[in-house]
Amino acid sequence: MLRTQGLTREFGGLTAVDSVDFELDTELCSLIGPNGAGKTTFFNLLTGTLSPTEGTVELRRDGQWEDITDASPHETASKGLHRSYQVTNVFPNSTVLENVRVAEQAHSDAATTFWRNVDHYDEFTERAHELLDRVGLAHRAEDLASTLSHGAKRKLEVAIALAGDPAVLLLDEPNAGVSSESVDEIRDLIEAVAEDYPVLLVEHNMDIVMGVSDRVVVLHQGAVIADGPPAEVRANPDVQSAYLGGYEPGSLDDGTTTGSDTDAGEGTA
Amino acid sequence: MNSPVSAETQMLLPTVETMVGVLYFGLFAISFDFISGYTGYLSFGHAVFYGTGAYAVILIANGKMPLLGPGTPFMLSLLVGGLIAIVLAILVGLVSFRLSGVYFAMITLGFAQVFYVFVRGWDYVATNPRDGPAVGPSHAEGFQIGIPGIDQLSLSIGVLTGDEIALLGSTLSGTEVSYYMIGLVVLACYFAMQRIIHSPFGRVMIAIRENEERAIAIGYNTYLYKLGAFAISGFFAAVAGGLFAGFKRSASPENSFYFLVTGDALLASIIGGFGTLAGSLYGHLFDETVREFLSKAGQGGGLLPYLRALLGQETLDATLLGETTIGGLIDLLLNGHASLYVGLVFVLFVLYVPDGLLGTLRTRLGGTFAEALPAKLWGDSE
Amino acid sequence: VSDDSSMTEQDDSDGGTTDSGTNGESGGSGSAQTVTIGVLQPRAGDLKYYGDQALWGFLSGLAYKGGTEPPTDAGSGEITVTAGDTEYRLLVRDTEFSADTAQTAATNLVENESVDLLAGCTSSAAASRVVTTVVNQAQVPIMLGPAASADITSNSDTCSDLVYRASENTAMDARSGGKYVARETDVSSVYLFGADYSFGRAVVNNYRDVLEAEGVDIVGERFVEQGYAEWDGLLDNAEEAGAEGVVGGFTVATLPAMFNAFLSGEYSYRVFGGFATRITNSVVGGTMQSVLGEPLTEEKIRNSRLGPFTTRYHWNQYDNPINDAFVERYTTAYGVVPDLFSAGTFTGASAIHQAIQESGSTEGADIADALKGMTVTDTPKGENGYSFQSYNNQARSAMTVANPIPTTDEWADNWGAAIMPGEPLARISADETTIPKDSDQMGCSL
Amino acid sequence: MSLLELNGVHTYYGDSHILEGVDLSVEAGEVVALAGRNGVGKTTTLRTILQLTPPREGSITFRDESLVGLETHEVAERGLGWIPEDRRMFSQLTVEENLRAAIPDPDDVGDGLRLAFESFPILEERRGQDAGTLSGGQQQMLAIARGLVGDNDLLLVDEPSEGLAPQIVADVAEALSNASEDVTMLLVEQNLPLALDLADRFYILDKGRVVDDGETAAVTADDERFRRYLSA
Amino acid sequence: MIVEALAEFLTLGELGGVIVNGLAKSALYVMIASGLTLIFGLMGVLNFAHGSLTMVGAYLGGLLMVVTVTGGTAPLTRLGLFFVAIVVVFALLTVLGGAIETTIIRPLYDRPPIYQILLTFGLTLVIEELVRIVLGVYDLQPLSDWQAALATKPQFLREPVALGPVSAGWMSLFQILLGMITVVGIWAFLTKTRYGLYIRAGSEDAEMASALGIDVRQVFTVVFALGIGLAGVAGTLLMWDPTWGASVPLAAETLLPAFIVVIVGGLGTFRGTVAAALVVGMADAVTTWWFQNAIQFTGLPELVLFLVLVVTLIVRPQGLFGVEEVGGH
Ligand SMILES: Nc1ncnc2c1ncn2[C@@H]1O[C@H](COP(=O)(O)OP(=O)(O)OP(=O)(O)O)[C@@H](O)[C@H]1O
Ligand SMILES: Nc1ncnc2c1ncn2[C@@H]1O[C@H](COP(=O)(O)OP(=O)(O)OP(=O)(O)O)[C@@H](O)[C@H]1O
Ligand SMILES: CC(C)C[C@H](N)C(=O)O
Ligand SMILES: [Mg+2]
Ligand SMILES: [Mg+2]
Repeated sequence: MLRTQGLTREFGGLTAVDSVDFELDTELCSLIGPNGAGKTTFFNLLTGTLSPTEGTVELRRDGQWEDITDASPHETASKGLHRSYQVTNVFPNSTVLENVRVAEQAHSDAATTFWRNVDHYDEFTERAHELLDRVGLAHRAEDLASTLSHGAKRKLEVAIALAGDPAVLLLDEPNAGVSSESVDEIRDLIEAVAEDYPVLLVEHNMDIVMGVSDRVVVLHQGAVIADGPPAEVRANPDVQSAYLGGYEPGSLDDGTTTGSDTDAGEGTA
Repeated sequence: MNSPVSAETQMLLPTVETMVGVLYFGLFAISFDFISGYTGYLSFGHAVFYGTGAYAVILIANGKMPLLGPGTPFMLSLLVGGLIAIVLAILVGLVSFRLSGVYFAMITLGFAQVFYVFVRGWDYVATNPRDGPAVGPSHAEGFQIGIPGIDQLSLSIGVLTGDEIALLGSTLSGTEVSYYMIGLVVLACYFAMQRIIHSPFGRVMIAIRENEERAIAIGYNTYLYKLGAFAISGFFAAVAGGLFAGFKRSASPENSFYFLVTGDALLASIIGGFGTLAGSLYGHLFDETVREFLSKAGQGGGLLPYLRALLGQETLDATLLGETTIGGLIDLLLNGHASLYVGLVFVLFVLYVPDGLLGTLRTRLGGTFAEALPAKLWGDSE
Repeated sequence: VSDDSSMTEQDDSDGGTTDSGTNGESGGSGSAQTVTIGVLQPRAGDLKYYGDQALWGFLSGLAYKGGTEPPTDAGSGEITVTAGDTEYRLLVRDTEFSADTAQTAATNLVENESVDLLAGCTSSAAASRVVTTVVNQAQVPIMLGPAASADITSNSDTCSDLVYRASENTAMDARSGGKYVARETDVSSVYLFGADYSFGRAVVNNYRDVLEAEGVDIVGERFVEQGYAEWDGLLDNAEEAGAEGVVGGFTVATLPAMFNAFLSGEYSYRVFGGFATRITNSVVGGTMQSVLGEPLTEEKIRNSRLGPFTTRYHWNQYDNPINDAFVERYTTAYGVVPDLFSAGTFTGASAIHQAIQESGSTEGADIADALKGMTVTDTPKGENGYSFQSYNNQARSAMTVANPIPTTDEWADNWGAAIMPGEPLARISADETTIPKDSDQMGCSL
Repeated sequence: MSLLELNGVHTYYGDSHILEGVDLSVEAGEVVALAGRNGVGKTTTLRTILQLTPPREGSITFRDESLVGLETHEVAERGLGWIPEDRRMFSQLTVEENLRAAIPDPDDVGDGLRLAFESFPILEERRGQDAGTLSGGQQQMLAIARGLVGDNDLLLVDEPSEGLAPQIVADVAEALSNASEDVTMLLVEQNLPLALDLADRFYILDKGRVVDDGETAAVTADDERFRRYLSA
Repeated sequence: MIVEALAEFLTLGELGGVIVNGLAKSALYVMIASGLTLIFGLMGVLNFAHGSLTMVGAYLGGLLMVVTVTGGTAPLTRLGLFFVAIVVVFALLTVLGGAIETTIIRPLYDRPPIYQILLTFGLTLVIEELVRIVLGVYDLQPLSDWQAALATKPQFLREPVALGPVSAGWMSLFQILLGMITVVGIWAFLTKTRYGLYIRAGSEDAEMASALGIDVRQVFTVVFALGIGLAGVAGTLLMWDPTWGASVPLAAETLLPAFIVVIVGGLGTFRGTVAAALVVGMADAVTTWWFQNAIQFTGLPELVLFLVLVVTLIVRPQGLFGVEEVGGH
């Protein structure tokens, strides 16, 4: 569905994404890696928010690979690459419903119509209601988005990304800051949408990653260091040392963990 | 005429002429609000479109517009002015919409001032371009609003050139006819803009104001939407300018292209309620009423003549301190100093009626979703 | 042309306050008449002073005709003056020195107050705007002044049988001052500066025409913004261009900076032009004091190469009973002496009254008819001092040329500036001051 | 007497009633966790203590002194620090300047920076970088460091592990744990095992009220008490 | 014609003169804009009243000079008094600025910037009319420069000085000196003092800064007050410059250039403001030369000012030294 070749992005002297070759099929693939590994940057490259220093991004549409490396964010979005943001990024003074409705509308030709009342387009409103239902925000439809709690906003993020029948879904930490009860809801939600769409998920919650993914890719210092089924990746020693070898309940008391070495090498290139 | 009651009403109420000004300038303020209040891009050089419309009408009437003779119907001149403004808006917008926030405001201001300086020095538009053009003898008759070609459906505007008509036993003066005819055009333009705001296109404009990055990420080419909205708003600003020139029969760089003209529109939208469209008109009405009330020096109404009449000559001549008389003091504080009080009113407004007239009214009435929206501009600052 | 001046004497007893006026003898009908005149002058703000002088001159003219003291309560609003059997209702409106405001006010006067006549405008921009958009549209005549751009009465767009101007204009400045400099001094090359709007352009155009006709080289010409202040470079350029004289067509907004730079630098040319209002005199006088040092002496001023200047009118230049009465009453009423605007507007008022007497009508059109070609009897420049040229309705009158001198003690109180115009160096007779009918600069032939 | 005590605190955002009478107390030296599902008012509680969103009713005392009505900076001067949930970097200031801004006494700058860099070496590497260009996790670390260097007596910590990679969570946990030896903490944390591990006591917030509390030693993360309030 | 002019322009004498002139103008621009930059860049408040406060500063400074200087005052004493006037005006306007901030600006921080524009715009109207009223009472012509104030300038500042082949005015050199003092002072304050750090932190996230114990309100009051004080200092300096001078229109004349300088430099960067003032000052000097010597278009210098703005923003949308939006997280 989506593939990159030699995708690289540098910030000054820092290589945030380092010649990544990656291909996403019709699957739920998780992208994990330490903080600052380049996950969000990778997303920004895919969607055209940032342009790569080198490399290409291609999207498969109607059986054809299409180069979208230089496409702008709105172009990638209209080609079906939808994303949610790591930090909540909604339309704050619009209602929750309007947030989703306007996203839905983006994927039709009606958006440029300026002589007809919006109420004429019931289908967008209906679809928006369905999506809110799906993420469990139906009861807040008429509230302003700015009045939602953090967790609720995350759900709204996902609903906006779902609008307009995406070809690929890119979810950047949809669970960040979501309480455990909602984590389950969102996890269910992710699994459900993965039935319908290819999903690329950035996530730090290993329970979810290991639980839902078909495949896990690990990014470290901008480069892919592992790629495979969850169990295999979990067992990979590189991944262990670079990423997973972290906090275990109870470890604080005996003071065995030291975090400093794992992060020390990051990003000094 | 001389009853005390009439003195008070005269003092308070704006004249019909002022009201005509409220209409066409109100339209300009509405067009300003259309782009600035709904997309959040402050079009600080908006006056350039207003000026374009005004100059177009006068140049056409003076036979100075290529291809168009002095006999060109006014309605067509308005349209021509609007179209020129659209072209201008697109040219300016192509560059300016790469910027946002204050930078956008400043670059549009910069462009407008370049045009202002240019028009002020362009001999072609008037013998003394700095003083601005006026409709010359080649077009002595009034400009007609209505359906071009059909005299029965057209009426002339202008204080001195407007048609007088008899209606239901009373006569409407040229100014009053202008009021209704210009009102019709303004109303039509207002409804057109209102309709656009409530269309899918309009919702994208609001989405841009709320969070442009996200609007892009869900697939809108916001650049084009902004350009479109800018062009539309430029068109209506030019129509407003054309109405102004058609009614006044003159224009000057200072009252059309100058950045303070945009400033007045900004004041109007703020007082009326930013992002409320119609509010801008009320805002301007308020502004004008206050100014007129405070600055009418001898035109029969206003506070100063009223006070003079009320206090009588004896009181006025009474001395206060040293040589100052009460009359002198009133004159010192009021005569020609309307700005002082207008300024005070604005300060109080900003402090105590921040949502503007219409915005506050809507909040009070518990506005619906669409009505609650505009209360805020540019989102919360984080 | 004109026959009687006796009218002014007749109504002394009326005292100008009676409004019934049933005792008017001259009309014969026995009923008093009222004329409503809309007066447009800056009445507040930065240029109120110009408006004061212009309005006071106008009021003095009417009062003189009525044999009364000029009214002092001349703010804005309504003023009534009675002269003979005619009651003048003056509706005074503030123009703020702006064309827009003037247009609005004039429109309003014509439409809502049905004035018979308009009078005034100090800004040339305002004057031509009012003529184009109001006078011609509404067919209400105007007695224009003191707006000085010659263009208004020499350009076919604005000149008409509804537009009269008693006040002196820029062409008259040029034709007297310019000619004098060309003929009586050794200046043979001139650099012209002007403010970039109607008035400044008019000054430069007129000086250019006159000086070229006199065989003087125009070595340069430059328009600058009103209030321009970076004069060093420009004055250097004039020096380099070999100018022996420099003319500045500016108002008080620009002159101080120009004179300041001129006086501070060491330039070999002299600056001449129009000797302007009291306010300009006081600013320039102040500048001279600070640059040349106090006390000012005639010699210091002469060495500064400032002048000679053409003067349209100044209180101390005319010695005749009308002027004496004018200066005295004016000074008593307003506490200052009249200045270069005052004679023109005085004459405008005087002419209007004369026209009403002659035509026996208060209709605007009749007054205009009567003004056509009129020689005005009572003027500060003497009896029959002004006469309207029938080809453009601009009044011609004599002009003078004078040097500035330190203000004498006699006038210190009522002039209030450090310098004042001295005795005239020359007087230019009326028929030499205006643009002749057959000149190619005269675009008006009525 | 408790270090911090809240009694019957009611807080509103505009018309919406968020805290409906919160009572809680924190003793000097402890770490107290505040748990609850999304939107129950945990963040609001912290903001209310700091007087960023002042309460409409109820009392808040710190060392027996009422905080209600004080300005936020006055609250901070009394020794309360805040590690907010969305990091709140001064994004155009460098990492070092962010830290300096948090150290009130110029004489303590050296010690403060040393403490911060020891806890998070990456910050030392990036000390000259604008904070806005750090990755999400790096920013979180900086936010925590900023809370630690302020020499506070009570730290209000809002979801410190949000968005952090597991091994960074460990770093954070350790840093907090080390810090808790000197400083009292009120901790909002979704990661229950971590919260229970760090804290001595816990409160559970639901619909703007404290509905349960207890010693962490006595419970586990899947305890019925949490299930009831934290799960659907 | 143009070629000739170009040849003349490039002679050492002319070019040198233009450069000195440009530096002097830059110094004035930096003075006019620095207060605005502080307030605008750090607090996000667009202070439309900046120009009118500059104008008030010009009149206050002028008043102090006119009252203290007599015809016989020696040049150096005049210069000394001038510096005293600067200090006094700075103090007075700082107090005024503090009062304005605490009474009417403070309630507006939570609102979108547009309200600050409107409020300060209203303030401008009030200040200007008040000044007009006062001037009316004392019969000073508000439109043209206040000559009495100009006259307090020591004679030597009116005189030219030869720097090799270049002839410049002492006034220009004096202005350049004052401009440099201002720039160094502000820069040191912002980067070398704790208070500067607090100002920058508080302007980015007031809530967070206050939670770190920074009294953000006080910081803002101080910034605003200092900004206004600087406006007053600029006014005092302009009072002696014949190109500007104390007059009511000074308010409008300084406001637009000040905005242009701030924007061209890039919001919130003082470094940018200094650079922009140099660019704008030089552009002004160069076009003034061309206007005076070759090109007969009255609006030229003004036009160029706005062209500098437009062109800069086209080439560098964030201004010379502005930061690009930080993307990503
Ligand atoms: N605009 C920028 N300028 C400079 N450096 C940047 C910029 N954006 C990101 N970086 C750097 O690039 C690296 C990768 O950042 P990125 O945001 O992609 O990490 P991430 O994997 O999403 O981390 P996290 O899990 O913490 O969100 C980081 O070291 C970050 O500091
Ligand atoms: N600025 C605001 N205006 C109105 N309501 C708000 C505002 N901020 C938060 N709320 C509401 O207050 C309630 C409590 O929010 P708070 O942020 O305190 O929750 P929380 O417990 O921290 O949740 P989370 O775990 O999601 O961070 C929520 O219902 C939220 O919608
Ligand atoms: C000073 C005056 C001669 C000005 C002149 N009246 C003008 O037209 O502007
Ligand atoms: Mg990330
Ligand atoms: Mg929270």
